[in-house]
This record gives sequence, C-alpha cells and structure tokens, in this order.
Amino acid sequence: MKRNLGLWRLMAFVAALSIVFGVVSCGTPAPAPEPEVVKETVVVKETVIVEVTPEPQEVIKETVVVKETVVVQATPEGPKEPIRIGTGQPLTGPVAWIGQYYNQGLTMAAEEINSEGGVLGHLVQIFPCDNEAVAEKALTCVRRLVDQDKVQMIIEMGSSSTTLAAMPLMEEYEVPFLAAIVSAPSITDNTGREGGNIWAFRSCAHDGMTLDPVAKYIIPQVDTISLIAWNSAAPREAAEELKQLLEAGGVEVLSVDYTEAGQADYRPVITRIKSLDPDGLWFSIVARDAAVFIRQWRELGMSEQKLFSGSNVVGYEFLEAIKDDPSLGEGITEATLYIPGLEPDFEERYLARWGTPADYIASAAHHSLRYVVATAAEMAVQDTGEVTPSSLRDALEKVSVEMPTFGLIEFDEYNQAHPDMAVMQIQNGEIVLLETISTE
Amino acid sequence: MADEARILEINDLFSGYGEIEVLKGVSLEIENGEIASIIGANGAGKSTLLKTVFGLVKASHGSVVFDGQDIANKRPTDILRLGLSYVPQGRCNFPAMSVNDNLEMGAYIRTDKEVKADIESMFERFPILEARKEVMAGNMSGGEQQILEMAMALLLHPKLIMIDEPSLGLAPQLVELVFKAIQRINADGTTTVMVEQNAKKALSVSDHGIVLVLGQIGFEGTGEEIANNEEVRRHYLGG
Amino acid sequence: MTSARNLWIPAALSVALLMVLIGLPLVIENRYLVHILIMTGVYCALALSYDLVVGHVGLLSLAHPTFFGVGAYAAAILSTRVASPFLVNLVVAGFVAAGLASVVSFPFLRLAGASFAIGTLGFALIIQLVANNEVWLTGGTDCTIGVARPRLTLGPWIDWRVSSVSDYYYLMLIILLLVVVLCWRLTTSRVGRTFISIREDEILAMASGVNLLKYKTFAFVVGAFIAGSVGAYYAHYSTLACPEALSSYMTIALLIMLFVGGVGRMRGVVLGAIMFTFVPEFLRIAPTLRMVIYGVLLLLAIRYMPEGLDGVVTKWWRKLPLARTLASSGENNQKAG
Amino acid sequence: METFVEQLLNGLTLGLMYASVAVGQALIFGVARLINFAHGDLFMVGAYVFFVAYSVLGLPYPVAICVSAVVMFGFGGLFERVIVRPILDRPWHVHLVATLGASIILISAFTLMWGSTAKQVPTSYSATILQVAGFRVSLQRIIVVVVTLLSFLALHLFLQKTKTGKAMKAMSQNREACAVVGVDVRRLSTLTFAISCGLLGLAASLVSPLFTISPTMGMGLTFKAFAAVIMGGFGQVNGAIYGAIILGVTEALTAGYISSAYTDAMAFAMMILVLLLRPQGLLGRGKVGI
Repeated sequence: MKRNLGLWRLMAFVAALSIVFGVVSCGTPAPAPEPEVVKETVVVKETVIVEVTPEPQEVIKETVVVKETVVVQATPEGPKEPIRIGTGQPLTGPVAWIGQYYNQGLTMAAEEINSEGGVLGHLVQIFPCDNEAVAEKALTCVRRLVDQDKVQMIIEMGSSSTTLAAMPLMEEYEVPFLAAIVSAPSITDNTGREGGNIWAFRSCAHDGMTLDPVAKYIIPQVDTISLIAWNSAAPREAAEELKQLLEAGGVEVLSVDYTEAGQADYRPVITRIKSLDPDGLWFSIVARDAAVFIRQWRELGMSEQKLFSGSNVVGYEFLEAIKDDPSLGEGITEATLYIPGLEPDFEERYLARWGTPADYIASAAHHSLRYVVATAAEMAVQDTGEVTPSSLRDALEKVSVEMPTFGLIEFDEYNQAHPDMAVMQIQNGEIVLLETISTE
Repeated sequence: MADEARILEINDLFSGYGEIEVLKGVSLEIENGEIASIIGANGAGKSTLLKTVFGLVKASHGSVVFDGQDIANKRPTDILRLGLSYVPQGRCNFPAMSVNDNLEMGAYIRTDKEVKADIESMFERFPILEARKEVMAGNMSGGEQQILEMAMALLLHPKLIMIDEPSLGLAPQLVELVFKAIQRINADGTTTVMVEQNAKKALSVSDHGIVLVLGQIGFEGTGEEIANNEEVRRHYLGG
Repeated sequence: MTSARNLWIPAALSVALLMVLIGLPLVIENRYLVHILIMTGVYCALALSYDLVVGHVGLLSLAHPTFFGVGAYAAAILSTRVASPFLVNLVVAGFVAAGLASVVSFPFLRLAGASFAIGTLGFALIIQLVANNEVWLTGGTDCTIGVARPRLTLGPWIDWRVSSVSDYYYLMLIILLLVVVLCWRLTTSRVGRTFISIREDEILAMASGVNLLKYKTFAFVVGAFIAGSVGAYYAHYSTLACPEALSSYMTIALLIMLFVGGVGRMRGVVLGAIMFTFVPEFLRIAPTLRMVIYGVLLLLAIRYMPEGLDGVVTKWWRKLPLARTLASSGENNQKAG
Repeated sequence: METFVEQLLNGLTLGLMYASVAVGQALIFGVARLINFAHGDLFMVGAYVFFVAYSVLGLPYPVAICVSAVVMFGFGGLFERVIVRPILDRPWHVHLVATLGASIILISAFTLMWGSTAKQVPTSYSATILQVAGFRVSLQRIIVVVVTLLSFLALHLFLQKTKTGKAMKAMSQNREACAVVGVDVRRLSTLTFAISCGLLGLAASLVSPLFTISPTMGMGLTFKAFAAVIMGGFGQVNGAIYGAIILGVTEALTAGYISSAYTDAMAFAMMILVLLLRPQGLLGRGKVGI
C-alpha cells in the first residue's frame, strides 16, 4: 500500500508540473509556434513534419499527403526518389536555439521546393540529428544520417568545432557536405580539388575573409581597443586573428577576454575594460547574451567607446531582446553576411511561418538549400538522371547561382564560396546598411 | 487500568538493528514513583531497551504498555505527549544555543503559555542553570550539560523519565551532583528509570534494580538486593 | 548463488555469449548499428571501471569521466604530435589517468562521503575548464582532431590495420573482455571481498585490520587506469578528443547506468550500460523527452529497486521453473560431490 | 584604487546572488542532512514562475515577486514530499542520485515546455541608472541588494526568534536531541524545503531582470552554492552567506585582474582548498563532518 502511494505521489507531481506549466504556456506566444498561419500551404507543410517528428501515427497520415502532392506534380513515370538531406544541429542544451533556426530555415526551404513540385520531380526531405553542439555527437550524427537515414547530402553541423570533427568521417563516408554559416577559417583549409577533402563545401565567408575588411573598417576609427569573445572555437579564433590584424594596423589591443555562454555577470570584465579606457570594443557574443552584456556595459556608464560586434548581434534577435530600451544598441556596427531588410518578402514569409523574425542562421540555412543545393541537385539530375552523393558533389563543384542577399555563389579551388558582406549599424533602433564589401 | 501502581509494563520485547537482534524477550514492570536502575555489561542491550521504549528503535515483537496504553512502535513525539521523556546517552543538547533556548526546545511540543514560567521554575530547581542562562550550552561543563538535559526533559512534566548513562564521562564530584539532581527529580514525583555503568552508585539510590544479560533479564530485585547479590557483585559491581 | 555450484552452466553460457558477440558484425550490415554496439562496449567498460570505485569501495567519485577524458586527450595528443602507435597510447593513457588519480587521491581520499563527492566534482570542473582554455595543449573547444587509425602489428605474423567499424568492434570486444576479466578477478578475489567490507562498514573493516586508505587508493587508481585506457580507445575510434568527454553529463550518464543497472554487481552494471546506450537509439523519441524519462527512471530505480535492474531480473529468474531445476540440480551435484 | 573598490562591489552583488541560493542549500543540509543537487534548478523554476507572472500575465513587479515566492514556497514543499521524503532516511549517496534525477527532470521538462532559448524580463528599473557615491549602478541592482539583505534579515529573525526557526537551527546542531524533544523531522524537512524554495523564488524574481532565463541556468548555480556552503561550513546559514560573498568577490577579482576564462576554476579551487584544509568551513568551529 505504502509503495503504491509513493508512486502515485511521484506521478501526480510530474502530472501537476506539466499541467501547471502546460496551461500557463498555452497563454503565451509559444516558443515553437504551431503552423496556424498561411492555410494555403498547409498540405506541403505537413509533408515536412513527417521527417521532423518521426512518430508512427503521423507518418502514416503524412505519407498519404506526400503521395497526393506527388500525384499532382508527378512526371509521367510516377513518383521519383526523394532527395534526402541530413543536418546535424544542437537541438538540446544551452545553444539549442541555433538548431531551431537551422531547422526552421531548412524546413521552409524544403516546403517551398516541394510546393513547386520538387527538384525536377524529386521531393526534398530533411533529416535533423541532434548533435548537442558536441563534437563526438556530431560524428554519431554523421553515422546515423548516412547509414540509417541514407541521406545523399548533409547541410551544416551547427558549429565550427562539430564541423571540423565530422569532416574526416564525411569524407570517409563519401557524402557531400555544405557548411552554410560556420565561420572558422580552418574548415576550408584542407578542402578542394588539390588533394584535399573534395566532399566539403562552404557557401558562407569565413572569418579569415571577413575579419580583414572588419579590421580595415575599425583601424581608422580607434587607437586602442578591447576584445571580448564567446568561449567557443570560432569566436575565439576570430578574436585572436582580429587582434593580429588590428595590431598590424597600428591599433593597440588592450585586452582580450572570453565569456561563457549564458554568463550572468559581465560587470567585473567591463569594470576592468573601463579602467583601461579603450577607444572601442569589439565583442563576439551571441545575441541573447549580447543584450545582457550591453545592458551592463551601459549600466557602468560606457558611452564613449565605439562598439563593433562580431557574431550577428546586429539583427532582429538582438533588437527584440532590447526592445524595452532600443537606445542600448545605438551605434553598434557589424560587418556581416546577412543583411536584414533586403529581402522583405522572405522575411515576411518566415515571420508568418514561424512567428519569429528570420535571423542570419535561418536565412543562410534556407538560402543554401533553396538556391545552392537545389541548383546542384537539378544539375545532378540533368547530368546523371539521379541524385546520388557523388552526383550531387560533382554538381556542387560547378554551381554558379545568384543568391539573394549573399550575392553570387561559386566555389573556388578550396570549395569555398565568396559571398558579399555588408557593414551595418544600429541607429535609432533600426538596422542601417552602411556599405557593401566584396570578399573576393 | 488493572494496576494503577504500574506505570510501565514491558512484555516479551524483541528489537534490534537490521538483522542483528539485541533484545531477546525482555519483560519487566516499573512501579509508579520508583527509581529503577538497569545495569549490565556492554552490549547487553540497556540503551537499546530505552530506545525501543521511546520508539527510536523498532520493536519486532512484544508490547510496551505505558500508563495503560500500548506505545510499542509509536513515534517519539506521541510518546512524549503521553508523558514519557527520555534523556539519551552522551550530549543531547544544542551546543550553539543558549541554556535558555535549549530549555525552550525542551518544551518544543508544548503550546501553552506557561512555558516561560516553567523555565523560571527550572532555574529555581537547578540554580546552577540560572547563572548560565545566556551561555552557549556547548561551553558548559559535562555535569552542567547533563543537568540541563534533564531539565529539558522535565519541562514536559513527564510521568516517567528515562535517563541513559547520566554519569558518563563526568568527574566524581559532578557525578554526585547529577545523582542528587536525579533523586530530587524523583522526590518531586517523577518515576525514574536510568541505565548506568556506575552500577554501585546507581543501585545505592534505586528502589528497583534490573540486570540485563545478553538481551534478557538476568536478575531483578530491590536496589539493595541486587547490590548484595553475590553473582551480580562479581560480574557487574567489580567485586 | 554460491560459487561452488556447477560451473559448467555459466561457463557454457559465457562461451555462447562470446560466440554471439563475435558473430554479430558478420550478420549486421548496418554500420550505424555496429557503431552503437561499439559505444555500448565503451560504456560497459567505463561503467565497470566506475563500479570498482562506487560499487566496491563505496567512493562516489564525480570525477570518473575526467580520467576517461584525460586518457582520451593523452592518446590524442600523443597520436597527433608524435604519431605513437595505438598500443603505446592505450597504455600511456591508462598510466596518465592513473597517475593523475593517484596524485589527487592523496588529498581527496581523506575526505569522507559527500565531501569526497563534491571535492571530486570541483576537480572535474576545473579540469574541464583547463581543457577548454589551454588551447595550445588540447585544442580548446576545437578539440584535438585527426587521431590516427590504430595499426596493430606483431612481428611478421599480424598486421591489423583497424579501419572499418567492424574492425573497431573487434578491437572494442578485446578491450572489453580484458576489462571484464580484470574487474571480475579484482572483485572476486580476496581484494574484492575487502572492497565489499569497506563499502559495507568502514569502521568494522578498519577494526579488522584493513588498511582503508590503501585499498581505496588502489580501487580509485585502477578504476582511473581502465577509464583512461578506454578513453584512449575512444579517441582512436572517434579520431578526436573534446572537452565534452570530461563533462558532468558523462558523470550523470554513468550514475544512471550504475544505479539503475545495479550498483556493485557486474551483470547489473553491464545491463545498465546496454539499457542506456543501445536501447535509446531505437526509441526515436525527442532527446529532451528522453531525458525526462531517464530522470523519472532514475528516481524510481533509486526508490523501488535498491538493487537495480539486476536485482529485479534475479528475482524473476529465481521464480522461473527452469532456474529452480538448475538450482536444485546444482545442489544435488554438490551433495553428491 | 577606484577600480578595485568597484570590483569589490561587483563581487559583493554577485556574492549576494550566490548567497540567496546557498542559504537554502545550507538550511536544507542542516535540517535534512541532504545535499540537494537540484537546488539551482529550483532557482530556475522560480525564474520561470516569475517570467510567467510578470511577462505573460502582466502582473505588476512587486506582485509578481510575491507570486513567485509564494508559488515556490508551495513547490518546495511538494518537491520535498514527492522527491525527498521517500528517501530521507536512506544513505547520502541515495540523496545525491535522487536529487540529480530530479535536476534532470526539471531541466528537461522546462526545456520541453519553454524551449531552450534564453528569455529576458527587463523591468523599467533595470534601465534606470543611478549615481551612488561616484559609482553607476542600475536601480534594479540596488533593489536586488536591498531586498536580498532584507530577506536575509527576516530569515535570521525567523531562525533566532520563532520556535520553528529555533528547531531548524537545533536540528543542524543535534538531530538525535531533536527527536528526543519531539521535533518532527519530516514536517520540519517539508517546511525547510518550502522556505528555501520561497527564498529562491524571491531571489530569482529579483535577479532575473538583470540576466537571462533558460532551463540550464541552474546547474552552474548549484555548483557555486556548494562551494559557498562548503566555505561557510556545512549546514551553517550565516556561514553560507559569508562563503557566497567571498566567492563572489574572488570571482570578480579573478575576472578583473587575472583571467576571465578561469573565474569558475578559481571558485572551485577555493572550495577544494577549504575542503582539504578546513573541512569545518572558514568560519565553522568544531568538527562538522559530512
């Protein structure tokens, strides 16, 4: 009797917990919005849900839907093999929001492609895998995506360290890989046609390419500067690289600091920087944390310094986080690849579909599938009649496509593309484009 | 209610720790108003007997009738409410609290208004405590702490008080002080049961002596009888 | 359950199990499945070594993954910087981990119970921060990558280049076998019985003349040695060593395996490791929900199954008619003998 | 020199935040002899309750604080009843594993319900910057300091003056004696969890406007609270506060003068040193072993 009572209590506790917060969360803007909007695309939307949540019941329901779409769009021979695209993302843990943007971007791109009848009749399916932003889990993801989900290609691994760890295995497994936002230069150091890893491509610019223009932009404006970076592979590498570039340009770098994700208190670091009194500050902290950082920066009375950011702080996410006091972000300047406001049509669709504004990650993920991979797949089908990992890879090498916002995407001998970048600034709570720079 | 004179009746009591049985069928009776001493060798089960009566150790068999009610396996709080107090072996006060606060803790289960007055009366009964009112209990001497602990137990006006090894680790003159206090408590009408190492001393003030041998009653009689029993003398009173 | 009973039944079962394990990759074509088997093996070996410390001398160390991670880093750094062969790395990693363990055991083993747990937790967190920040040594969050594929040579007779997953599987099987034999020998020998006496009652063990510190240190260091070597294997398999190998998530995973499986029992620990690496891969539930289920399981296990899954399985097994026959025949044999 | 004073102040405010978590941890250890690995996660729960009350339901700030504290008071009691009570008499490693399990459940359940994206709940006070004795500080931070100190004062008075409070203190000094005088360990343990969690709810709604809220925010806090409790001497409430402040100042000075990457390492190194050299805590006296 006693035992049963205890078990009961435990279950009641769990139930109460979920009910209380379930009920409360119903009243809030849901974190992962259910597709309620845009009824006309509902059919296609559901097809994609199949791959995202593999629950048996739904699969049966969805398969029907897929067939319907296929019948409508089918070519004379009937339904064709779908193109299976894998992606490894942090879907749990402190940076799971990164994975959420990726998945939303990729899902939306797949929906758009499929609603237009797929790539020459081949529908696109997305297979996400949670790598928890952990390198070894990224390897497991590659194994699972290739061996279990039989994907023909992998887009993104979520972060530079997971990408670097997974690349040798993807090469061994001969599956093409496209990096869409990860920015550590070393990713495309050993790729490409001259004896390197021929399976890896990168459509975004890397820090080595972007930091040079950033440094050139900063150098004339300040004599002394402090740097702060998120303690993760790419921001750390970027801070060190930028330090050298700035010092070569005659700017004195007074301090370099690293912060942890989700850090609560930046005041000690800011107090130190305050005592060093630099002319400017460059910070590469993810947007949510950057809002906390900038609040404490202003709290300590820092107003003289010129602010340069390094990890897509200048974007909607940051503006949303400081919307109670937009003046907090005044004057933050960033050289980046994604230019909010240039694609109102895409941004509107994204907002309608997911309930959150598109950020850099989402748009890069969307565009890389919608434009680069779709184009390559089309070329692969035209050349070989089917989409295989190797036909996709060969096609990617030859891709030349104009991608909105990012410009012309063509891969060089290191399989590295050279999109344009823009210098943007927050002025009066708005994002303003200052100038566009080529990374050629 | 058959026998008003008996305040505590223990019948065929078994208890122990896990698989180790310490008490193996103890039966005894305590008369109202007496001082009883339980003596015996180390490990005979003296402390376990008190703990079992007080509900700190689970009884596996047998009954404990206190003041007409079976209290075997009741919770200590309930037993306290019935009027049975217990002063365990070793230090059982709150070392980082003042004597006054300790006494308040002694009256923890009381909710009436007279607690303050009762504490004052304790100070009258044991003047040694009054002088130390605001001293941390842990800073007092062993004998003073022992008296404090008995005073704490008395604040509940128990009908029966069980004291485990009151003289343990005390200097000779303090032992005297503690035993005087015990006699005083008894004289005020509280039945007293104590477990003592210092058997000679204990028996000399007791009306009733009980010798525990390996978890069972070995000998029983008046204090005098036990003290004069040849076998008991040889084994437990050091010749 | 006595040792003197019929030995051929367990022996035959073990041989059969071994044959099945050897045959598995020949049957399974899916590389991913073999990968899961390898990971299960890694966790089995790691959990067994952890159980030496937790289950056998009752030291709840929260730094066990640290030794695994340090072993992985040692092997990775050796392999990438001096290109030393796998076997050397395996042994050196074990010694590096054991060395670190013996250095920290010195102060930590003086701490009792929960202080020891929290002290080792602090140590683990510090080592993880070092791995994160000392980029020159560990590669920081970029990890040490590019660890070579093992190549095992023995004179002119054997030259085994480990490259496919089934190669790695067999290598894992060999290591796991060694770990199982080592743990079994340790826990059933006189040393093992001393371990148990320490866990059951420290004071009693001390009173009966056991040199507590010596045995605790021994278990702690041997556990670290095994963890370090397994770490080296893992580094060579995954071709990298990352700070996450040192993280508290690993500690939690190991604790779940031990306590849900059955702490202090080899079979239980192996069962726990299989339950929590192999099974979840095929329950395709969202990872967060899976964690909730883990947490609930852990709570239920600690509350209702103090002897873990193994205890439950043993209970059921004893109720089976087959088990009864076996047991009674065993007793008869014993009587006859 | 001015920078040094400012860093001390930074450390002090940081330390107060740690203290509000550590106090409950110490109280629980004192009464229930239990090391709660889910304590930081209960802080996280408090932060979400505040988030719901303030941002979602739109309650005025002081009301939202009270709601959070009251809800957490109840939640703490429930937590004790369901998770802790059944294993209260089991050995300490069972406590550890069970509360670790509870921590996993809380983190993942909140991730499921709210997503892992960090949330912000700035109040109008966080943007109001005051000039105090030459130092710039936001009004919110002053509110944090003042209210936290007041809550500590209230707790102190509760422990010193009320019978229940005295019983809690008594419990940490001598558990056996408590049983003897008739203190009901179980009831007191429930109450202790409720009070500790109420304090967490209060603290969480005070500091959340300054930082972000996410399901994983608690783990680091649990570890920091351990460090503070150990430095103060296990089970000693005042000690935990001092320990937390020492910890906060150490972190601020490490970040300010040595290396921002090793602030946490410094905190844990200090904890280990105290464990090894003064197991009874910096301020503890006598032997308080665990």
